[in-house]
Amino acid sequence: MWLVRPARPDDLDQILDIAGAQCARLSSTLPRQSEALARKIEHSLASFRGDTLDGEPPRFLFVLENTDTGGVDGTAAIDARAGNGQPFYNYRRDALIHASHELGVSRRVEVLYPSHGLTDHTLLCSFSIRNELRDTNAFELLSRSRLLFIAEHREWFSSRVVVEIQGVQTETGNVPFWDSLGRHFFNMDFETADQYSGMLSKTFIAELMPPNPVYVTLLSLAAQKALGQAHQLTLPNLELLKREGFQAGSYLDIFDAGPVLEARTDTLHTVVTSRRKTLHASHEDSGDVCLISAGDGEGFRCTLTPVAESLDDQLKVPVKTWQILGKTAGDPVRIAPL
Amino acid sequence: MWLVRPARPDDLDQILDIAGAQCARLSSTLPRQSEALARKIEHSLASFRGDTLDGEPPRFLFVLENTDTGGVDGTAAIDARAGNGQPFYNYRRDALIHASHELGVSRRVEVLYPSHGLTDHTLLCSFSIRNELRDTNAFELLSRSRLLFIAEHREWFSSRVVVEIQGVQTETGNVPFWDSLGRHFFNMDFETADQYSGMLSKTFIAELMPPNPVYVTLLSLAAQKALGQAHQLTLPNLELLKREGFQAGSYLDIFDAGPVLEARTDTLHTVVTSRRKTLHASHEDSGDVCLISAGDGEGFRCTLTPVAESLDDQLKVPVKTWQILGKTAGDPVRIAPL
Amino acid sequence: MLVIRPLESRDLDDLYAMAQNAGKGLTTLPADRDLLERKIHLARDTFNQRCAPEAGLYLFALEDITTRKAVGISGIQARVGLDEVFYNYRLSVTVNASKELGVHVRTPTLHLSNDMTDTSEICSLLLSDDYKGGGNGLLLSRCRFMYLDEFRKHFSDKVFAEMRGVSDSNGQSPLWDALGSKFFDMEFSQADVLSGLGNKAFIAELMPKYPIYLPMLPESARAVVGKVHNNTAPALKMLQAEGFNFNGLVDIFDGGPVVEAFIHNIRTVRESVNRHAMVTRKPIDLEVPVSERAMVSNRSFQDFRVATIPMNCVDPDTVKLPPEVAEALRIESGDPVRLAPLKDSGPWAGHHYRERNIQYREVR
Amino acid sequence: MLVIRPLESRDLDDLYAMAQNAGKGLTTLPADRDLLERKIHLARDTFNQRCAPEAGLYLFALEDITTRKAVGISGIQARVGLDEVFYNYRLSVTVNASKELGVHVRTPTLHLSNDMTDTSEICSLLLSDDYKGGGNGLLLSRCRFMYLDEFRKHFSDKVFAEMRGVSDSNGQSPLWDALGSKFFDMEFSQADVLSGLGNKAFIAELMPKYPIYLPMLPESARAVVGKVHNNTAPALKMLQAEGFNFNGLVDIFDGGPVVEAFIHNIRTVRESVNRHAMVTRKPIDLEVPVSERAMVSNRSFQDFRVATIPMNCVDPDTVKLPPEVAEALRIESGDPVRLAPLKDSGPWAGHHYRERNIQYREVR
Repeated sequence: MWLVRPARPDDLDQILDIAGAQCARLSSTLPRQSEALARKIEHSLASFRGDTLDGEPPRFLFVLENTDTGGVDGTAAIDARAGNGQPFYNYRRDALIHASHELGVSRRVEVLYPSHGLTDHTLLCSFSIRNELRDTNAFELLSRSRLLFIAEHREWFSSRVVVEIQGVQTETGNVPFWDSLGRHFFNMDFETADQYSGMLSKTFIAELMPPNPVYVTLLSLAAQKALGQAHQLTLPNLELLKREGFQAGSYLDIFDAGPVLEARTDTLHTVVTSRRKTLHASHEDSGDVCLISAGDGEGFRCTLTPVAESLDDQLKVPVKTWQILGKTAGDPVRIAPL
Repeated sequence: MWLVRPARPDDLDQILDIAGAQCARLSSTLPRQSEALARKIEHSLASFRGDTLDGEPPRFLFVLENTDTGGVDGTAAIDARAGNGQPFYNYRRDALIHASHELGVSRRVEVLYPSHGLTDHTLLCSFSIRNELRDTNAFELLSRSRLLFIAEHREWFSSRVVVEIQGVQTETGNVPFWDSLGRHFFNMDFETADQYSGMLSKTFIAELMPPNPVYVTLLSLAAQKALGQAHQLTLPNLELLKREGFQAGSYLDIFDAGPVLEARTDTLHTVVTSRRKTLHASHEDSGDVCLISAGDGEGFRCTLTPVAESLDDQLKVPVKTWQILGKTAGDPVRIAPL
Repeated sequence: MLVIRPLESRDLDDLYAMAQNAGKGLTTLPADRDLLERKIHLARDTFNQRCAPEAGLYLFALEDITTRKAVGISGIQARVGLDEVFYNYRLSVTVNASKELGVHVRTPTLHLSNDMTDTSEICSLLLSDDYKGGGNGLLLSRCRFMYLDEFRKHFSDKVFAEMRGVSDSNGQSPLWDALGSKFFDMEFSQADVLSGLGNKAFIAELMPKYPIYLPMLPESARAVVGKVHNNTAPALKMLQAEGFNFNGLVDIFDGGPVVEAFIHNIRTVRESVNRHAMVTRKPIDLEVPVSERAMVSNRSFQDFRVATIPMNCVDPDTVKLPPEVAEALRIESGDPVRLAPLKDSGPWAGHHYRERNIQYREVR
Repeated sequence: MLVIRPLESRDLDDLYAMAQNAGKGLTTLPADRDLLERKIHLARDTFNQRCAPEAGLYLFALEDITTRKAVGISGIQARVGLDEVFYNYRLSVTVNASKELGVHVRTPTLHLSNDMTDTSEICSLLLSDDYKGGGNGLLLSRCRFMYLDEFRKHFSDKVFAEMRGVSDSNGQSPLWDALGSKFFDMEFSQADVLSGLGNKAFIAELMPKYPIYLPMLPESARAVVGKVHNNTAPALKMLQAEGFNFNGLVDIFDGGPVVEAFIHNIRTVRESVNRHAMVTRKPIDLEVPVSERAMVSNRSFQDFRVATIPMNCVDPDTVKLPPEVAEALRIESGDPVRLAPLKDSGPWAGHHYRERNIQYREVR
């Protein structure tokens, strides 16, 4: 069975294995270096306990565990405050209208403004899953388990949640937006910049990013076309997030111009439709499959379960679900339909 | 009784009279010169007929008539497209975060960006009413009649509606935001700039406005305090608009930094709650007072009426309401609660 | 014999013919009769002091005394940007560096600038094809520096010239194609003409206000920023020899460079000397090589005139002038004149001019 | 007798004492022993060619030969902004005009600029109080121009100096109070020190990136943009006499001006001449007034030395040197030396120096 739980120090090698197999963008939030990752796991566990490490805002790292094998097959994270106490960089896409009354000329001029407008919003990040699981319920479990966690620990998070979606990359690994803009200023390839972004303080972005707004019309055509476009690979996740109520606004990733999805925390589908219930036993192993979570902080567990009956505040699920959650009859759980 | 209807050429003198008695900000959309006003009325009538004049987007000018005296006691307008084919200027208030990781310093730096982001949204404007009517139903009638008009002619308008609210002005007539910023660049007093804004093409704004973003921290303290603050006099209107679902976003007026309210057209309270009904007679002159409108384009009329009964699509109102609307039994009308 | 004198109303036809032959690329003197007439009027008002000297347009004609025709023109705009806004791009550098990453990147950047506002511009140089060569171009250009020096109080301390930028044989400008055309819905030539006509509101309305990072433009456009048109290269060389330097500003349309100099540093100014005229009946051969000629001017604001004479006419305190030159300059024996070498040829070799008369005219 | 020579390791104590006495306001030479030691090392590496000449820091000491103590220091940074980003504000003008309304407004505007990147800077001038006067300051400053001229290929064509801006007796800077303090959460002195230590990442992080419109700042701040501290006024005057001009850039913290000159235009460079040394036993009175003295230098990169001698020692082809000067310069009879007047005193009056030796050193 599939279980989502806080990452532990002994997951480190398996997480590195998954991170290494993923495409570039993951690295901006999930380091591929074992030391950095160990520190991240440590910080995450402190966050789950409600502590903070070095005064940094909480960051939560989850793993998807196959309870049959004990193997880790995916990761997902929440940064309680985007930027983690530093500025969170985006471009904000806006338009000016250059018009001459006398000449009867009017032109819409699109501009990318450097922006920190999403700083301190809650950020969903570091989503990775083994390829063979992409079309399974495990995928939805891993992604949405974070929203159940947010619903259960609402006070730890901001009123808005954002997600950066990976932008367009060609089959040869080129990122048109990066090649047209960032490369000139950072003097490195996309992947390097992206990795630095995951490892270092964001000082290097303040130091290297072009300090003024950028005119879209001066970007290469490929870069212009890539603005706000999601990478093909992210479409399943994008669909899932849109069903949750996320929408693309005017913010773009500064490296690849991928869209940044935004939602109000309190109107997220999972937050609105999930319910607290009391755990009871079902002797059948059938019923609609739902997401179920239980446990506070570092005891948080989330899995998929058939629901035999759900009346008032009582929820009947198989006992093996109890075991996975580490809970027993009468314990509170949170349930949401798939 | 009170009637809102399209402005006619013979209203000109009375409109000038009202415009003259109002505080400065009105002038930016309602000219105080008789020629300019005559042209505006002409353009408005063409717009009500569904025609356009000189290829300009539609602009609708309404008056509040006292049917007992025939006198005009207020004006209100809708510009179908803010900017009327030219850029619509605002400041967009945003913040950058200037942070130094090494020094452990972090500072939120507010910036005003010149923006045309609201261009082509629908704009409610030119609202003026005789002072003695400020606390009456006529006030609400005049303001909301525009929303009934929008509900009835939805296809003429954009998906979003905006309203500029007059900003802070001291008792001596000084505008702190203007004095701290605009005055340096336009080299004229606030009222002059405001009047030019109503009379001339907006070329002078493109020519004279500071071309780069402005740091809030460099404004005078009085100007900083005035950002997004509404003038005391506008509070009743502000309240009414908020009840309709308007909210202040990040846009400010470029002259006085008054707030710009925004709403989705389709979620405006009046648009959502108003209903089309068929006119029937009531022999009583009692019942809840409602807004009622009828007529297409230049035949549009809106008034207040007691509603005796409203079942399904039938609406029973006194016959004198029929007369004011110029309608008869069986005609379609639109009704909205006060 | 050729003489420099203020432009006059009767020069309109000659001027129009020259402008027509010059073709495109001379935005300050388009072949537009009305416009040229207005310019002549303005120049007349300037010399006749019917307008403030600081607001004046000083246009000089090169006249062939024998035919009485104007065969060249050159000018000084006392101040630019007084009515209209005067735009340039400043070619600047943005440096981004991260010690942590060992990255150091310099990005050439164009910033919109009005920094030439209120500065004197030398402009409108045009020489009839028949008269090219023989130092006539030098005379037409350099006579202005003598005037600037003589009436320095009417001009700014610094003077500049806008050099025509690179365009191909069809008049297409690589910088315009890559940058201007993305913001202005018109052809380069149209924008250039509109701008030349002094109609610059459209620039304020349509021009990008934020800096342009050059690496985002194609190589063809980057390559021409600050470069002059081939036809203009000799003019640039001449100005550089006078001490003009690229000041970092370029034309907003074609990227041509702006060169500037402090008046007191201009070579013609530094090397000019005062003498008293001595009209002589002794025959003087005026037809000496360019390198042996000096410009000689009267000192009149209203009727400034410049001719050339052999350098060896210059004596320690006086200068010998043949009667026809004195007449062309409208002077008599004893009148003060000013002299400067026509061509830069290193230290003055072998002339009286040299020995005792080097002046330091540094002004602080 | 005083002589200019490269700074040496043994000068650390003298240098530290001078830096301590100088107090605040000298950010390139703070009284920080470690930092000064690093600077001396860098200078030694530069003169000994252990680093690229273009990356070098050329620091010179003024030594009192009798006491062997360093009593002054001055320097040249071959290039700024190579590792760190070098920031200035450019004082520019934004013009907004509407013909329709007859409005024309000029707004002085500060644009963040890195335009001095890769340019040579003269810096770090410091003279012991006991030695002020007598032309020692001139020697300490101007010896650098002789070096720049001699080894021009290692330096940029243009050289600049940052002048200390206005601050009150408590070290408070009006520009900082009105502008910098709104963006940097620290005291002026702290920012100044951080910047002097070469730690400039914080500037990239905290500095406002958009232009600053000066009319939005209080009068007290506007008044000091481009102005120098009273104590620095004499240094500014000296540089202006050398031909340095304000180049439109100011310090980002205190608004002090940047002045610059092309090396070939610097007066010391223009007026310098080459001679062969002729050591003479005839007594020469070295104690002549400043205005009658010339700087004389050897031509060594590694061991550049400059002393002063009376101008009348300069003959048409040679220069007479007393043995102690030759020794101080480490030269012998017949060695080439370079000469330039110590003080600007208009055309050289009454000396051999003058008659045949004015050189035009214009470089294009």
